[in-house]
Amino acid sequence: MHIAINSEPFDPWQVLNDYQNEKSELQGKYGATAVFVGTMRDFNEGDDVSEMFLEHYPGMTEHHLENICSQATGEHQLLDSLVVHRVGVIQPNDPIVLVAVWTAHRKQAFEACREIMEDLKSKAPFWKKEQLNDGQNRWVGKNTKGY
Amino acid sequence: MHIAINSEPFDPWQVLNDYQNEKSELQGKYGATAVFVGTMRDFNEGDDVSEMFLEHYPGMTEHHLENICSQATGEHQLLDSLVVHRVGVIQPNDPIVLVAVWTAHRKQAFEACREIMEDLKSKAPFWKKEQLNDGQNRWVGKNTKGY
Amino acid sequence: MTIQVKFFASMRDLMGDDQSISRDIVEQQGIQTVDDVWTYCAQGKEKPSNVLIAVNMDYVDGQTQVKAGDEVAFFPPVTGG
Amino acid sequence: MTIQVKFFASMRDLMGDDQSISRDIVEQQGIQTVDDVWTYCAQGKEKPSNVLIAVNMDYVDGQTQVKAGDEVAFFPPVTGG
Repeated sequence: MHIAINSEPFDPWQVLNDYQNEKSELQGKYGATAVFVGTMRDFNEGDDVSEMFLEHYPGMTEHHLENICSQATGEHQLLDSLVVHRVGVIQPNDPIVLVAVWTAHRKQAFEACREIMEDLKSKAPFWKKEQLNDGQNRWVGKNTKGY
Repeated sequence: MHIAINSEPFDPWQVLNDYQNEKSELQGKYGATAVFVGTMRDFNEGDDVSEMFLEHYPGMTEHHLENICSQATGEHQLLDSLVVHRVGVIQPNDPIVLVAVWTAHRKQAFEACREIMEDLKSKAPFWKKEQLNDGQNRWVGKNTKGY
Repeated sequence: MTIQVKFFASMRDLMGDDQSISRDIVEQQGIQTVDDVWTYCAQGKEKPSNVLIAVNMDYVDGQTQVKAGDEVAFFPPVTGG
Repeated sequence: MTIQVKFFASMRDLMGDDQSISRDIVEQQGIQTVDDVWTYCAQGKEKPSNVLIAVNMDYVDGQTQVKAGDEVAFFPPVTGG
């Protein structure tokens, strides 16, 4: 299980490649990997968005991401899990969040990946402020429903 | 939408990286990417498996994978989808299948990725023959349930 | 004109011809349906209840009519992914 | 001993102090609950109905008791991911 808060851009495929290569003890044991990547769009709620600022609560964010992954590990027999989340100034097309889980069977992987992502969306203390093309900026009020 | 049947090993993270980099028209438009990777384990149904042979029905396999992705594209407003599947002789820890979808919102991505995978498991003509450590080999009788 | 018949995986093993996955049968032998194709090829072997059938790469059932030029395939439940 | 109070995102903007996300308040001022902390800090501003509250980084409600050394945080609905 690994949790990371990144203030610099990250490449989710490179992160996954590096993480999996380090986990030699997993080799041959996992049959399923489910991954979600959230990426910044250049539009939201009908407006063009030029940039975003992502704030978090250092300490509490990591604490809750660890809780979320620990709970999913128990419920879905995860062999491993990984969450990476960007903070700071973010540009369109930048990856914002990566969630990955490794399991023996696909049912657990699909369900755990989605649950971790929904828990992150509803519980992990992150806040987005959008900079619009017209120069205005605004806090995003709430996340869209995931189910 | 891209479908590939590979008789050689592939690296799913490299494939995703290359595919996404080529799709400049998607940049800034997708907010969600859901990915599933199925990987060969070194055990199945209580036995150690040393190697696997994956047979397919050339033509019909591609035809059905295209149907499956087209249907998901319409139902879940996919911006893009990618399926790669290995055939031939496969070693433990080799990736067998990669399914990836790109959408504006996460709900569609999670649902489409899982549906494509379940449809692939139940409809796409592939068959696995396992070589056990004791020298025996056997056709896998049926896939496990995904829900 | 002929009908091309293919067997895959354990269905090919069942047919006892491990090397050939494809055989052509000539049309004029009273073969009207997919089940007739099975009967013609199977030399008395019963069709397994879980067999899957495709004509021209689409799934069909045993009562489906076949015609010259068709490709008929018999195979077990699929186990990909 | 003090209680450390933090405001995040739009809740910090609401408090009218854009630069500071943290302030310490001394204990001995009749502050017993999280709601008392809000009242002390908010200078008459009503607590928004959708505010989220954490004490020592765990979610709590406004009636939760606070003690010296606690870290109390107020923030709007989270919007990460």
